[in-house]
This record gives sequence, C-alpha cells and structure tokens, in this order.
Amino acid sequence: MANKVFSKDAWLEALGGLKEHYRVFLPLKDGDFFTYKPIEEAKKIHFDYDNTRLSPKGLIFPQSERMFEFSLDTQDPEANILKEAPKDDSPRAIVGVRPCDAHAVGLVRRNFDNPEYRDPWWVKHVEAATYVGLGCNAPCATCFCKSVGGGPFNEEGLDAMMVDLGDRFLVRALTEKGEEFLSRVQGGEAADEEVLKEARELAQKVTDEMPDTVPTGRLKDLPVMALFEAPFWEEVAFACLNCGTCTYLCPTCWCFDIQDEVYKTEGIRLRNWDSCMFPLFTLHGSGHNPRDQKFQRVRQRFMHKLKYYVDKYGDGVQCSGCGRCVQFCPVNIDIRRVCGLMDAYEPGA
Amino acid sequence: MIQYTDKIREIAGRLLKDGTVEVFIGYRKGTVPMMNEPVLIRDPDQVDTLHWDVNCGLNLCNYLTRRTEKIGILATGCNSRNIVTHIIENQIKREQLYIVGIPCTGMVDHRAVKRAVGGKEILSAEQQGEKLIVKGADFEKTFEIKEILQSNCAVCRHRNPVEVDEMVADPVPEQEGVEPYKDVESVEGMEPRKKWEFFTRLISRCLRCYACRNACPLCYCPTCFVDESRPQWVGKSNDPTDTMTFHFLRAYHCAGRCTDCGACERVCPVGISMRQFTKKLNKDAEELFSWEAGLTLEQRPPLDVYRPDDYNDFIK
Amino acid sequence: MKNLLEHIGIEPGRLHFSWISSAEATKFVDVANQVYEAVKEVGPAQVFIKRLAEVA
Amino acid sequence: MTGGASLENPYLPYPVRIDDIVVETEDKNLKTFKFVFLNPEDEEKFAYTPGQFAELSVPGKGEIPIGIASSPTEKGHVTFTVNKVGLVTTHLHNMKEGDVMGIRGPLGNWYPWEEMEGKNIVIVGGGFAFTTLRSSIVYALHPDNRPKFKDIIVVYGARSPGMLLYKDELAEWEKRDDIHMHITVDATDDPDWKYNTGFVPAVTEQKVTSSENAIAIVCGPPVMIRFTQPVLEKLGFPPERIILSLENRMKCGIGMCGRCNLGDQYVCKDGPVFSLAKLKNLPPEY
Repeated sequence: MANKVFSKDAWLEALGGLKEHYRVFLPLKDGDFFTYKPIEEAKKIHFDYDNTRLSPKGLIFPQSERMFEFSLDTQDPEANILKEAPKDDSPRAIVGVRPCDAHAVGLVRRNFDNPEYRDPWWVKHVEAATYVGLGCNAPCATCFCKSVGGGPFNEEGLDAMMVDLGDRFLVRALTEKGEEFLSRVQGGEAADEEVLKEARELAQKVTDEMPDTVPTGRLKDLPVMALFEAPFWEEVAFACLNCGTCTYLCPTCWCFDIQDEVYKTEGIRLRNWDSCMFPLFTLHGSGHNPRDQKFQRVRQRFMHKLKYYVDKYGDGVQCSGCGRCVQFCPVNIDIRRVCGLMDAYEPGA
Repeated sequence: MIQYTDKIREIAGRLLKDGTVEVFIGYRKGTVPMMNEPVLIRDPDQVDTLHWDVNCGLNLCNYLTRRTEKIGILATGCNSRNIVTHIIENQIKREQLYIVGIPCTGMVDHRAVKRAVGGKEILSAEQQGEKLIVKGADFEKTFEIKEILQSNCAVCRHRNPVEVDEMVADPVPEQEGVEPYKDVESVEGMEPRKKWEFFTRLISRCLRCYACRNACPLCYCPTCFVDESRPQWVGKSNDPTDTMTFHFLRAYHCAGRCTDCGACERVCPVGISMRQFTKKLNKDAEELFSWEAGLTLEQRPPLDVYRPDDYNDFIK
Repeated sequence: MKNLLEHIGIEPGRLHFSWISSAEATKFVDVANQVYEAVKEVGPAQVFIKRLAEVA
Repeated sequence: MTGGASLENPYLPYPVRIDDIVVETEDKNLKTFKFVFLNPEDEEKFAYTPGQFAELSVPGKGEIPIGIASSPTEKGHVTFTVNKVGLVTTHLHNMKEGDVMGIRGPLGNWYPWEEMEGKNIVIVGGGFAFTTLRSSIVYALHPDNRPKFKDIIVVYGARSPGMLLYKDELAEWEKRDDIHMHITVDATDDPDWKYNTGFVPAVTEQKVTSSENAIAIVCGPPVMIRFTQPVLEKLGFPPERIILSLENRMKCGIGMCGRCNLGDQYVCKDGPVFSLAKLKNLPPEY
C-alpha cells in the first residue's frame, strides 16, 4: 500500500485540489467546537481538534433523511405510490476521522447491513465514502477506545490514516479506496523507512501510555436477566434528564423514527434520529409503555450497548470509547462508571 | 466551597438520621471537570458523597416532580424560586420539603472557561475561594470566578433563596446595578428581518435533543406538545421551521414562570443561548406586570389571574 | 405571545387580538377590515412557513 | 463483513388497491381490508406464512404493523383486520374501496409449522388479536395441510357476541368435524347465544383436556395471555410448547430502528412469535 509524506501546508493544498474527484468533508471550527463540513466552507483548516462535537455518523446517517417521495394529487396516476428520494452518492472523502469514529462504523454495520436486510441508504452512503483517519497523538482523559477494542491508532474502518509528525503528515493507504484516494492527492513524497519507523514508534508509544480503564471482560458471561434486574439502575438513572444528548452525539447509536410529512399534495417519508431516552420511543397505540420509567430507559441504553449487543453479535460492545457522552452528558452520567458497575456485578451477592 | 460542602453533609446527615426527611437531593462531585452530578441520598452514611462548588448549575427542582417522600433539597436563589413555582403550580407540597438554602454567588460558565484556554482539554478545575484553578496537559490558568460566571448568574438579582427551612451560611449581598436585559434590548432595536435572522442563526445548530426542555423544572407536562401525534403540532425532523416552532413554543410555555436559572443553556450540547427567548418574556413580565417568578408563595402568577388593570394594549 | 412573536421577527401588524362579543357584529366587521388592511400592508409572510421538511 | 442480502429496498411498500372492506364488529372499530397488488408479480414476492405481519403504509400518514389475517392458501389478495386506535388506523378506516396505498412485508417470523406437524394444535385467541390465528386455521384446514396435523382445538373469546371477528367463518368451522371450536364471550344477554360464556382462560381450562403431543399458540390482549399461561402450564404444556405472539411499538419492521427489543431480540424481526421458554430468559419489556 502507498505511503506519502506531506508538509502540513502541502497537505492542506492537496485536499483543496481533490474537488473534482471527491466531495471532501473535514472537521471545521464552528463556534466553540468542530463540526464535519464541506471543505468549501473552510476559512481555515487545522487538524488540532480533540474530536468533533458530533460524530461523523451524520454524514452517512443524517439526523433527518428523505426516504421516499409521493404525490397525493388525485389527478396523478402515480398518486400514493412511493418513489425513492434522489440521493447524491458520488464519492466523498471524510478526512480527519478519529479512529474511534471509524471503529464505530464497523459496529453499526452489523445493524444496517446484515444477512437478512440491507439498509439501502446507509449502505450506499458508506460505499461512497472514503474514510481518511487521523491518529490520536494525545488521547483525551475521557477517551477509552483502548478498553473497547480500538485504540488511538486503530486502523479498523479506515481507508487511509494520517499521522501527525509535527511539521508533516504521513498518509498511509490501508484499503483499495485509500489507495485510490492517495493516488488522486497531488504532491507529497513517498515515505522512506525512517518516517514510517517514526510513525510506528509514535503510535506504539501513545497506545502503550494510554490507560486501559474500563473493564468489559465479564459482560459476555453475566446472565442477561441478572444484569437487567441488578439493583444499581435506579441510582444510575437518578440524575438523567432523558434528553437525547448521549444518543445523538454517539457514533454507534443508530435508532431512528419514520415519519410522513405532507405539504399541499406533495408528501415525503423521512427518517429522523430517535432516542431510547424518549418515552415516546416505545409507547404503544393502546397507551401502554413497556419502558415507562426513566430508569428503564436508561437501563435500555446501557444494556443495549454493553450486554444485548455483546450477546447478539458475540463480539465487542456497542461503544467505540470516544467519550462524547462522558464529556457532554449534561448531568454527568458516565458510561465508564456504569460499565464498571455492570462488569463487576455479582448476581445474588 | 469546602465550608458549604461540610455544612451540607452535616445538615443532610442530621435530617436523614432524625427522620425529618426520607431522601436528600444534592450533588456529588463529577467525573469530569466542571460537571457535578445530581444525586439522591437515602442513607445518612452516604452523606460524604455530597459536594458543593461553582459547578452546581443544574436545577434540582427538576427532580421533585411526582415524588411522594419527605424530601430534603438544596436550593440557591433561582432553585428556590422554582420550588416556589412548583408549589404554586401544585407539583409538590411545601410540607413535603425541607429546603436547605444556599447563598449563591454564581456558577461557572464551563464554555467560557474552555474558550479562555483556547479550546484545549481541561484535566482539572478546582475552586479555591474566589478563584478557579484550571489545569491541562501543558497549561495552568487561574480565573477570578466573577469573571467567568454563567451569563444568567452575572445579572442575577436574587442570589439568596426566597423560601428556606435552614441556611448553610449567612446571606450574601445582592448584586446592585445589574442590567439584566441589555441583550434583549439590543434585539428589540432590530428590524423584523434582522430579528428573524438573529434567532434563525441562534438555533441553527439545534439537534432537537430536548436537553433544554428536560433540564427545565417548568417542563413537567406528561406529554410535551412536540411529542403529541394527534394532532401533530410540530414536525419531528431538524427542519429549521419545526426547530423554530419548538424553541418559540417551549419559551412561551415558560412565560411568567422562568427564574432565569440558566439550566437550559448550561446543558445544551451545542451551546445555544435559548435564554434569548425566555428573557424577552421575563422582561415583559417585569415591565408589564411588575412580576418576577417565584419570589413569593402569596401571589398568583400574572398569567394565572385576571385583574381589571392588566396590560391589554395588544387587544383591539 | 404577540410580543415574543414580534421579538423573533414576525412583523408587527401580522398578529392581531380582539375581544368581540357575538352581539358585536359591527365591531367584528371593523376589526376584520382593520386586520385585512394591516396584513395587506405588511405583505405576504416570508418567514416561519413550514413546507416539506428541508432535510437531507 | 458485508451482508448477503440483496440491495432491494426493504422500506419500499408494494402498491396495493383496497378491493373490499368489511366491518367486523358492532362497535365498528374493527374492519377487514382486502388488498389486491397493483403489480401482480408483487404477490409472489409477498410470500408469507401464518403468524407473520406486514406494515400497512398510508402515504402521508405513516405505517402501522398489522398481522396478516389471510392464509397463503387464499390466492389473489391479502387481508388485514385493523383496529381503529391511532393516527394511521383512523385514516385507514376512512379510506374507501379502490383507494391506493402500500404494504411492506411479509415481516417477522411465524408459528412453528414444521414443529407442529404430527401434533395436536391448541389455538387460544382473544379479541382482535385473532387475525393471525384466523390465517393459521384457514391454512391448517386446507386439504393440502390438514393431514399434517392431528386434532385442532380452538378457544376464541371476545367481550360480546357482536365483538367476535369473522362470524360467518366461525359458524362454518363450528359445523366441521375436523376442528373443535370453543367460542366464548365474556358476557351476553342474548337469549339465542348458543356457545360458551366466560373468560378465555377458564374456557381453556374446561375444554382443553390434555397437553399430550400438543402445541399451544396463544394470541390476545396481555391480560388474557397472563391468565392463560398458568392454565396451560397446569395442563402440562412445557414452556417450549407454549407459543406466544407479541406486539411492541415498531417502525422499521426489519430489526434496524431499535425500539421493539426484548433484550437482544427484536419483536419485529426475531419475533413476533416467541416460545414461553424463550421469553422467560428475556427482559419482559412488552
């Protein structure tokens, strides 16, 4: 696989030159934080963010997305027949993705792309995307990717990886898509063994120094009903506001709602992010709600990520350790602590 | 705020032990800097988890609704005004509460601090008296707390609780000469189109996560208007008109009830200043009805009662 | 309500309140005419109009 | 890891026309809709097994998951019996013959037909949940299928005689000797009522005498299920042979939108049919 080294200025210039091949998205400063935006909106590009406030999942799975369009005009012979909404699935490059967010794509794929059903929008949007990662030289105190199967230089889910070497970026292709991306980038020089070694050693050092703080090893073997009935859920949930911050910021939360909207005789069916924190999420037409209580909804979120997912797929947890929910939960409900409670739980003790 | 913390623990322990209250609602120290977690304590042996500092900016009144026990609760000026509002609106009974009053000199604006250190990761933020000492991997910075207050606290005129059973310390002097509505006035001076642009830009990042609504003690309806499906008042996507409808109506439901506690802004994951909506209503309530919410149990709120001399210039 | 709507940029003259008894036919006509004239002067609404959701 | 399924859009409904509407109950809240596919080849694609459901799609209003009431042995149409409760169902009740809408499916799993071969089948149903049980009875009574099963015993109850679904068919089944019908109503003042009176669990206890070589399939309101379950267990049905059909709020119907789960199982995709044995190890969030 190809490797290239760019001076930082040359790299920024090269990204600007990709427009005819890709729609390029990258983290841009947006007020107090960073958000993935098209490169055309960039006033200044700097790769010095911890991470974006929202994960890049919205580029693949937008908060609101048109699924179908239809006419309700009785004169229209095609009235009431749903047509797929047109989409732009031309190639796009998502540049500067932190490894946790790329790892999340693989975790979410199991939901949207499985042997029985494939979600056409998610699948096509992912196929159109080239993920160019940025290794983390300085993981945050709230990061715990290493505890959940990833790491600050984890390559899973990435097509290419940038390594920040101070005044230069080493960019390594990891997949065919990444190879193609790198072939389209102008400038840079082939990386020599010395640079590669420098990058390897940096990755190794950062990974080794990152603490592995969140235990997940026992989750798989603990009985599901024991965890479900564990005594700590009321206490964990007390402060929860039942807002959607954790789920909306999360790179691995995929739940959605489907809604129809009509204006005059035109209609659309769209899907919107939804959240297990909202009571409406599970409310039956009869008025019965299986998760009527706040603690039940909080329990669902953690059990889904840390137990149901583990049981369903037999591999990994539904969390990539990005730490967004830890940092931005308005009431400081910390998944690291909850995971610790679950993992250490002794049924009947 | 070590003296407040010690005193809070002492009071909570006493109340739980002597049976004055069955539960005590306060804060525990958070797992990340500038974040404390509301906590409910039943056992007097757990009072040492209670904590107080300048990062207790949520509104604990939120946790009272639909509780049936005898409750001990911490209350700053604004929190106590929300408790009063809760009592007036029959959400809790006065007899159910033991209110532990906190003379408050304001909460720290965690976003302002983060901004002031250039957006760098903050590893610790410790309060030492009037100062906040903030440390990161490669920096240390000391702030005067009064320079980094939440914007609602900076213009607060009711720092001392209005309804208490016991105070943790002597009242603090109220701020004189604050101009609480300067920002509202600057919007009032705009042309309609500019105002629309101002508010459109203000909420453009909104995710409809409803943290603002849910952090607000005034929002306790069993089903919120945004969740109703029959009729569906507002669309559920992130369409800008629907988002504006949500913010406009959410604010409107707070008319004459908002204490400007700032919880809505504090919790917003994308930093929207939604107090720009509610403050206009507060200003009108004050100018047209001489009303500030939650100052007394003795008077019904202006939107609750009719008086022949009510402001009615808008009716033709 | 009127103040807040006007505060967020709905033009004065677009929203009207009146208290009219079912017996006050003349007042109703007068108010309707006033509203019509006032709204006509403001012109068609440009903002706060929901069409199909503007989403991805 | 790429899925093996094709990239056909699982959210796209087949367009259908309402061919016939029958008001089933005296309160007029239950109607049976007979749909014909606009494109005949869609009927082949919509190959289903009794116990499955589909999303009825009313453009502009939304979708609603409803059990399939027709049997795959009935060709040329599919039928659904719909209770008027919410936004979509209310709108559906106002629609007319000839109107065009959509059906998406078939979705979910089905009653364990292979396992039931060579066994007695006990069908217990209550209220408007009788729909997929109607599908099952029609399917099992079909001459191609009837020899596969031993005795078929049905207990079906409603609040009152006027609230029973499929009254004509019930009367026909009553006359047959290859199916044992036990129809019951909670109460009635109709002097001509010739069947049972009493709640479904009690009638089940009376009429179902043996669990030997039998599988019970149960579909009804939660309260009926709660009280029928111990009756069946008392009769000696092991939890593996008590089969329940569940409902939860659903949107996607294909296990993606995340709301209908019981633990790691989605009611829409891994259900709606579960054995009691399986449910005992899942969080009871239904």
